Formats: sequence, C-alpha cells, structure tokens
Amino acid sequence: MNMSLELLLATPFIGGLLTYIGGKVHRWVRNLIAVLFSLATVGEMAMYYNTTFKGVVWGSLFGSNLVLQTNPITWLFLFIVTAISLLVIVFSIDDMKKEEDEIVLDSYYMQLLFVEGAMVGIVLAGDLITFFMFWEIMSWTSYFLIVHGGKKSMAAGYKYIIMSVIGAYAMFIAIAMLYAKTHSLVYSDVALALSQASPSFIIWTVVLLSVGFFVKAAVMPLHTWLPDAHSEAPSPVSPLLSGVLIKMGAYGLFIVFYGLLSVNLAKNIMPSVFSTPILLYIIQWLAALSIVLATFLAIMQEDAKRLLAYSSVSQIGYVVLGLATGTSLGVAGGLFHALNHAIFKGLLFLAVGAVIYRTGTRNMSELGGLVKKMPFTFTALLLGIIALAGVPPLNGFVSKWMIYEALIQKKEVFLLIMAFVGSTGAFLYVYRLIHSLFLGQLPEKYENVKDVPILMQIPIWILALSTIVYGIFPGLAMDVIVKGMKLFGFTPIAYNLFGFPEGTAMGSLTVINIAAVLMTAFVAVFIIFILFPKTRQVSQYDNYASGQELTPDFKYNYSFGFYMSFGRVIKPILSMSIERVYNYWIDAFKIFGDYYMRRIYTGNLETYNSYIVIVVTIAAAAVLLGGKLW
Amino acid sequence: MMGIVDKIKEIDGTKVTVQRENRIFVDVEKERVIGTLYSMKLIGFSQLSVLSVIDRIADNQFEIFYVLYNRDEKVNATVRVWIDRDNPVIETAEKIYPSAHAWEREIAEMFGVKVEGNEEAGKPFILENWNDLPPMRKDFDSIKYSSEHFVFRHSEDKNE
Amino acid sequence: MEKMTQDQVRTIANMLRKRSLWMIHYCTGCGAMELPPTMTSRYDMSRLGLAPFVTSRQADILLITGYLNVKTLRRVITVYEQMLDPKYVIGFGSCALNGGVYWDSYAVIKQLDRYIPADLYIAGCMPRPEAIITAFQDLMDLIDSGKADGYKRYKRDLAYYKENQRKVLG
Amino acid sequence: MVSTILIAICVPLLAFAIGLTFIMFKLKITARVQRRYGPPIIQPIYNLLKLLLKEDNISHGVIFSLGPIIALAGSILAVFFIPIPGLNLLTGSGDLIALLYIMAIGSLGMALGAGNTANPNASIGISRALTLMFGYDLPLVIIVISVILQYHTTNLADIVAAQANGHWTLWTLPLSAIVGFVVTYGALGEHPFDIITAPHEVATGPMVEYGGKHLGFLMINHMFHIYIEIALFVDLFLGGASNLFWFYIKMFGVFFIMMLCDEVFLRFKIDDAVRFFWKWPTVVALISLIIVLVK
Repeated sequence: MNMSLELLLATPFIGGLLTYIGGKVHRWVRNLIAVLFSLATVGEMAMYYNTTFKGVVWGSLFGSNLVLQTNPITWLFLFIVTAISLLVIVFSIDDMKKEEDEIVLDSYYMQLLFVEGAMVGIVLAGDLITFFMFWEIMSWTSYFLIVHGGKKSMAAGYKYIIMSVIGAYAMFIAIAMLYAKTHSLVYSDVALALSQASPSFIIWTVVLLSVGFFVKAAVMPLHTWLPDAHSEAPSPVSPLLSGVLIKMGAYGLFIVFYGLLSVNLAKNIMPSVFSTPILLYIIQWLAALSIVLATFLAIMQEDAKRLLAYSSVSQIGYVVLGLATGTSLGVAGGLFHALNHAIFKGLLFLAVGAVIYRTGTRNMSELGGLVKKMPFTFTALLLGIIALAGVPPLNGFVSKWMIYEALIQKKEVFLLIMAFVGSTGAFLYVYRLIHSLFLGQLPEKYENVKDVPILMQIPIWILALSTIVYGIFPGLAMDVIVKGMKLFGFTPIAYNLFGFPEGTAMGSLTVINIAAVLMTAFVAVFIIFILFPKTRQVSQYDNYASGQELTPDFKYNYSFGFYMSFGRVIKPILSMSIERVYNYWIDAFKIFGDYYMRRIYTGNLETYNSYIVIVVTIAAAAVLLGGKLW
Repeated sequence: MMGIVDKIKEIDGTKVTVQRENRIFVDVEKERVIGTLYSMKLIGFSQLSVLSVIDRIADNQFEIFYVLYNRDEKVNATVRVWIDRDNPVIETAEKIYPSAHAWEREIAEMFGVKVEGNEEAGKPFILENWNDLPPMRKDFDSIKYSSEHFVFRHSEDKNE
Repeated sequence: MEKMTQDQVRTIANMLRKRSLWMIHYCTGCGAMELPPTMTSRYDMSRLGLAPFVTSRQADILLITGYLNVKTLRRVITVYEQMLDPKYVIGFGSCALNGGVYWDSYAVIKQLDRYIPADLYIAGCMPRPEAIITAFQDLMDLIDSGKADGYKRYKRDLAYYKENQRKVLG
Repeated sequence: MVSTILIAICVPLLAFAIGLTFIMFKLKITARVQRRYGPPIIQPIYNLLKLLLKEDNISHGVIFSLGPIIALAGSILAVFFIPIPGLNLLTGSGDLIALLYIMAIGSLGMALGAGNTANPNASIGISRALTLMFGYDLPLVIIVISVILQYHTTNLADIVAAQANGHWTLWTLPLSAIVGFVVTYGALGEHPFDIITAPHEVATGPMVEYGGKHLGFLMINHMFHIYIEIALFVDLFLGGASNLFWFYIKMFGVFFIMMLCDEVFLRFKIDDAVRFFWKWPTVVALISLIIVLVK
C-alpha cells in the first residue's frame, strides 16, 4: 500500500513526459494521454479518502531522509489540486486549439501535468526538503505556463518568477537555520526542535517561512505579481493558478503554524492580543487589509480577468484570515473557504475563458448582451457570482459564515467589519462582471456567437453543480476538515450534513432550509406570474429614450467605468499603491547598477586583458601557496 | 457715444449712419465684410448678438446684418451688406465671432444662403428631410404648403 | 358563462383603470405649464388617482400639451407605440384640435387624431387646471363606459394611421 | 404539517398587508405634509391591480422577466427570518448574518432583471443602487455587530427575547439606534436617498423598462422590502412586541417619523451619499461599538 504514495506522486510527472512524446505522434494521442493520466491521479487520490500515513521514506539528502505523508487535511488540498487540474486539462483541449503550432501545445500540456505533480508533491511532503524541492518545481513550471499567454505575459511571468524566487530565498534561509539546529528536517523532528528553541529563533524561522508563503498566497504587500500573471496567462491556466496555486501558500501557513509550531506553543512564547499570538494577529490584519483594498481595486477594473485576479487576492485574504484566527471554527472556516474558492473561482475563470474563446476580447465595455447567445455559460457564471458574493444557498456563504462566527467569538470586531465590507464590495464587482459580459445590449459583431463546445461545457457544469452541492451539504467537506484538524490538536466542532447545530457558534445554520424555502417561494411566485396576461418579446432597440429611435451603431447601456461615482469616493485610497514603491526601488537599483557597471566594463580591450592577467596571478598564487595558508 | 462713431468712420469703405441714440448702421460692400467685422472687434465690439437675413424680394437682394454689441461703451452697431438673391454666397464669420457658427447654419437652412468656410452650414439644422424652398423666403407660400401636406379639420374632403 | 365572466373582468378592470391613471406628458407645447398647478396643493389631481410618471412603459395617458410640429410628432409616435395597452391620448388646447394659431405654419400638424388616436380634446388656448380636471373626469367616464378605445382603433386601422404619418414625416 | 403550510402562506400575506398599509399611509402623509388632500386611502390597491390587469406586457428577454420573480422570492425568504410576535419561524436555521446576506438576493434579482435592457437609465440606476447599498452597509454592519456583542448571540429570536419587559436596545445602545434609523431610512430609498429611482435624473432608474405586471411584482417586492427593513429595526432596537398589535404600532411609529422627514430633504448625489454614510453614521456606530466592547 505505501508504495502507491510514490506512485501517486510519480503519475503526473510520467504523464507529462508521455504527453510530450505523444504530442510528437498525433494531437489526439497527446490529449488522450493527458486526460488519462490526470484521471489516474484523481483515482489514486480518491483511494486515500481518510487514511493517514506517517513517514514513508523515499530517499535521503544531506543525512535527513525524505518523507511522504498524508492525512485528511492534505487529502483536502490533494482533492483541490487533482480535481481542478483534471477539469483544466479537459477545458484546454478545445480552448487551446487556436494555438496553431503543436510544439507549443505539447510543452503546454507537459507543464500542466508537471505543475500538478509538483503541487501533489508539496501536499504529500513530510519534510521540509521535499516541500522546498517541489515548491521550486511548482514555481518554475507555473512560470512556463504563464508565459504561454503571448507577448504581454512575458513581463507578467518575469515579475512572477522574481517575486517567487525572493520568497524561495527566504524559505531557504529558514530551512538552512533549522537544518543547522536539527539535522533531520522531518516535520515531527522540526516540531520537537522548535519546542526547545529560543523564542527569537522560532520567530525568525516562522517569519522567514511565512514570507515565502505570503508571496505565493498573494497577501497584500506581496501581491503585485498576481493581477498581471493571472490576467495574462492563457484562459485555462488562470483557474489553475488562482484556484489552486495560491492555496499552496495557505497550506504552507497551516503546516508552519499548526504542524511545526502548535498553537499553544505560539501562545506562551509571544504576547497575545485578543487571545491570539501577536504574530498571528499581524497576519490577520494583513489578510483583512488585503480583503478590503483588493475589493476596492477589483471594483474599479475594466478587464474581466484582472477583476477576477484582484478578487482572488481578496478571497485568499479570507482563507488566511480564517487560518490565522487560531480557534478550531476559524481554521475550519479558512480551510473550507479554500475549497470553496477553488470551486467558484475556477468556475468564473472558465466561464470568462469561454466568453473570450467565443468573442476574443476581455475588455468588459466592448462586450454585452451575450445571455441571448450563450445561455449555458450565463447560468454557470450566475451560480459562480452568487457563490463568490456569499449569498446563502451556494457554497461561498457557509465558509464565510464560519469565519465571521469565529471572529465574533474572539471579539476581533474591526477585522470582522473589514471582512463584511469586503464581502459587500464583492457583491458590487461580481455584478459588474455579469452585467457587462452578459446583460445589456448585444453589439452587432457578436450576432452569430454560439455557446462553447461540449468539451468545454463539462468542466464548467461540474464546477457549477459542486457550488450547489457544497453550499447545501457543507457536511461533506466538514467531515474531512474536522477529522484532519483533530490530528493537529484542535477541538473538533459540532456539525451535521446540512450545517451547524446550536452549539458550534453563537447562532445555528441549516442551509437546506434556506434553499428549500427559496425554491418554493420562487416556484410559487413564478406560477402567480404566469397567471397574469402574457408578455410579448421586444427587440433590444425598442427602449424608452424619450422617443428617440435607438440605432445599432451605438452602445447605449452604461458599462464603461461602471462604478465611476464610487471611484471618486475611494480615490485617496486607490492612489497609494504598493507597486509604485517597488518600481521606485527597482529604478533605484537600475541606476546604481548602470553607474557602476560602466566603471567596470569600460569597453576597451586593454582593461579586459589586465583583468585576465590579475585573475590568473591570483589563481596561481592560491594554488602554489595552497597548503600553507589554511 | 460719439467717440465710437468716429472710430467706426475711420474704418475705410464703410458708410456710417446714426439713426438715433444707440442705433448705428454700418453699410459695407460684400468684399469688405470680414475686414470690417475684424476691425469692429478691435474697436471693442466683442459680442455678435444676431446674424440674420432680410429678404428684399423687390430688388432681388438679400440684406445680411450683423448686430454687434460693445460691452464697455454699452453700444449696439449693425453691419449691413447686400448680396445677390439668386446665388447668395457669403464668407463665414466663424473665425472672428465663434457664435456665428449656429447663426450661419440657420440662415443656410432657412434662406438658402451658401456660407463658405462653415462646413456644417449645408447640413440639416432644424427641419428633417425638407425638400421644398427654404421656408423663410418670401416666395415660399406657407398656406399652400400646409394645405398640401396637412388636412384641415373642416375641409371639404370628408374622409373617414 | 365564459362571455359573462369576460364582461365582469372587463368592468372590474375598467373600474380599476379609471381610478389609477398614470400620465406621461412632454412639454412639447405651452400647455405643460398648466400641469404643475393641477398637481400641487390647490387643485391636487392626485385625489382622483392621477399621478405623473416618467417612462412610457409605466404610463396610461399620453398628454399632448399644445402644438405638435413634424419633428416632435416622430418622437411622440415612438412613445405612443412604446406605451402598454390600454392607453389613452388627451390633446390639450386648440393647437392639437386644428392647428390653432399655427394654422398656416409649414411645420405644425393640424389634426392630432390623423396620426395617433386621440380619445379626448380639451378646448381653450391652454385650458385652465379646472378644465383639465373636468377633462380627466370625462376620460374616466369614457373608460367606465368602454368608449375610450383609442388603442383599439389604432390597432384596427393601423394602415390608415401609418399612411398619414408617412405622408407627413416622409 | 398543516400548520406549517398555513404559516408558510399567511406570514408572507401578513408582511404584504403591513407593507401595503404603510404605502397607503405614506401617500396620505406626504400629501398632508404638502398641504394637499391626497389620493383615497386604498389608492395603492388600485394602482397594483391596474398594473397586474394590464392587457399588454413587454419583456426584453427571459432574465428581464425572471428578475422581479427572483427579487420577490428573495424578499419572501427574508420575511421568514424575522421573528413575528408569537412564532419564531426560520430564525433557528439562519441567524442575523445569514439575514444580511439574504436581503442581498432582492437587489440581485432587481439588478439582473433591469440589467437585461439596453437602456442607459437602467444600468446607471443599478450602479447607483449597488453603490448606495455599499454605502449604507458599513454602518449597518457595525451596529449589527454591536447588538450581537451586547447580547452574545446572533439568533434574532434570542435578541428579541433578551429585550423583553422594557429594556430595549434603544435605551442601552442609543447611538446604535440612531444610526440604525438613518441606515434603515437609506435602505428604504426614502427622499434624500432616492438617488436610485430619481424620476428627474434617471427616469425611475432600474424600473425604466418595467411596466404592467412586471412593475406590479416590483411594487409587491417594494412592500415586502419596507416590511423587512422596519421589522428588522424594530426587532433589533425596539424589542419586537409580544403581540401583533404592539408590533404594528411600533413599526408604524418608526415609519411615521420617516415619512415626516421624507418630504423635507433634497436628494443627495450618489458619491456624496456614500461619503455621508461613511462619515457620521460610521463614526457614531464605532463609538457605540467601543462602548459595548468596553462594557
């Protein structure tokens, strides 16, 4: 049985290679292999439903053996990774057909499977070296995926890889410090070592590790790579990036705070505010800030994918806020929101990808009225935006409700206010998305747009259904989360299949009643509506404009700068963007670099020869006197 | 008021008549109109109040008049010019008095005066798909037009 | 039995339509000045259930307040067609009746009901608020007796109206 | 089982009736404030039935017709979450936080329906409606949290029970009550905040293309909306009544004061309205929140 953990880890990588080779043979062979192998990984993952494996050693490096392990929490992230990757691969078969040359497509599918394998590796890792190894593989393969999106994505990918590398250095230093203290980097040994280590050592390692995770989880100060990377990446890759990749940052935080460093250990070495350790409290404030500011930025966007990218920054803020509360209800809410966010954000990105596949443009003010031509994608997007806004019957609401209840129990009131403001703001930009893409006036040039082919509809439909399923039956995911959290020393919270009974939080919640009453009310009102005199359809140009005839050559409904008036209210907040600070420092380094570089590479030949001579003499001296100096 | 009249007299090619207090007329030849308007503006007549046409059908001429107003001296002056009625063409005063743009569009539509230099003068301004004589001309018979196009309530042909 | 209930529904509907008349009026002529006094506290037309509304979709009565020249007639026809049945048209003043003082003008139409069916005219070169309120009460009686069927006439001989409109609008 | 069906039918009807009576009084009160006689008392019934019995209705598409239906369904759902004196309906299965989100279904339905037209007035109206909602949501959330913290429960029925025999939240948290009144006033879209359906600027905003039975359903939705907003205010701050009569009297009192100030103010610009909501009501609400935290 334990051999199959390595098998589970190896399948995506083997699949990647085989698809590359298959690509040489024929297009359909490659597509088939890619789908088969991702299906195989999903199958293997399903086998580990609620099994826990401690250390499965699969090698050793610098004296600390490399370990694989799995428990329900890792299974949750494994489920997210493999399911979304399978749906993305199925979606990209038709979506990437426009990319003519096959070589690019071969490497594209290979990288998709490599990213999946790397993320599986991160989640299964039992020790910090495997964790870091697969972390790097993930960063690089996702860089290559982003760069597929054409010329502008090169710059986005470049910024992404620079910031990921900076985060990786921070993690590397922390791992090195830990390795110096305990020669074995398996989680349990590290936890043991940390419990005896001095508080300053603990704080240093934890801060350095979480900097790496914050870059990947795009928490506010380090988030600037995400809007460019997610919007420039090809449309099937964006759900993978923002649905799954940023959850790895959240998983890393969970492992660091609750795996290596258990909650009560953090409590007694740091002063605690509102009964949470100071470090966690700062992280909560960062997450809350990123919720509010990213929502404001998302409201003002004109490009559909950038809007969704900023909304990813704010939604991942909820996950980090939930994880950092420390109470079992809050952490469970954070983990459940990670799953929900992967589902509805993947759905939204795929639906927007379908619109881009048919209309070719992302600019929201050029689109409109597609509900008549693409009804299926409209319903999927509608379910997605209802879930993202957190409106009850769908899945976004339950996890947000848990996070709010946790914050109320801990009386962290200002964080709660910022979370609520973020959620109402989400309602605004979410409606903006569906209004400018699907409602309003259909421009002339999209008259003959049809709905997306079947192969692209299947993933969208699966995600749409799962928003309903996880919304009405939160118990399905709660079984896994609560069982997993028991391992990490959290008191299990009471839950049932439909919601939360009296005891868990201040109030109780059964979502099935909300959904049932809403459905019956809808049906009853619909029947009464039909009884009255019937309606006749009217063309989209037959509108009341005080008598003026509307002609097709002009876009009447107001869609550019939809929240311009709200923008005037938050103009001071929007003007101070962190990106300008980074650019300022980049330019400073550039000037400094150019100035001194010209000193050294003066460009005439003599100086270069003299450099060579100097280097040779130093080398010779070192060799000759080698023995005596050391 | 008399100071202004002497200044206007200095503009050559103008025949100035002062009818009564604040009623000055400046008659000008067709070629010198733009020059006169420019110098009037220099004197201080900064505002073009009215630009319109009087249809002198008797001697087959259009009389185009520009009523100018001098804000400092609080004085009105009217520059008049007579042009031929059969093919009435004038130069645009848009460059000197921007407000002339709309006036010129109106006289182009209502009197059929062709205005060079004002590209929007020919386009329809108030009337929609109008295909008859320019309505403000004296030879346009309004009663005939309206009895052709509209049916009076108690007219003879009792329809319906 | 079916016929009888049909009549009952129609009488009830007419009773309701009589009591809640929403009107849309464009200040196309000089009559619009007469409406504010009828709405405000001295004459207060809202006690009869009348209310001013802004869009054609929500309105029942279209008030043509004064002269209609050819250019505004085109817009008024679009508004009339956008209104939902049952709809009524009231012509204010003598200009809607027979062109009024603009009888010889090349632009003003002489008869309103050649282009859109007018249920009611109010004589007077701008009727006073009292005249307007009596007109509304007459309209209510017409509705009650079912004679206010301008919209039906428009549907029935649409060709006639369209022909007249084309002749004028070109 | 029969009793649940009975309740399921007559609670929305009760809410509709209360909302209807409020609109009747509103027309009369505003008329009296403007020193005119005003329409007959049952004018809203005439208006509603006339709209529903219109012979010809237009629609700009399926979503255009579904919008009012979704809005009405959302409002009916929200009605079940507000405790009626005597029976706590669904308050067990969803607490105050769930109610705040459920009230968003109504505006989502309206926005979807009105968005489907190509009319510029409609989309401007929706953008104003959502911006205003974002504006008054901040103080609303702060006062809701301060009430929750004061009674240590998010269950609305417990909050009402905790305010029994006289010590209402109005006396214990006066500042929050004032902010609650202003926020409910804004949420109802009364005169200074009727930026959404400003007849002079955006021709009744989202409802510009709605007529006939669609507009009738939107009117019914507006009646439910009035009931929900004022019942929530009464339950949170005036201690919800033991019997239906007192419940109605309290709600009518609140509504009467609102109607009096309705005719006195001029309309806000939309960004000034948001600035207003984020300045004074938020500051006052934060003060009362800090008082609760300290207490």
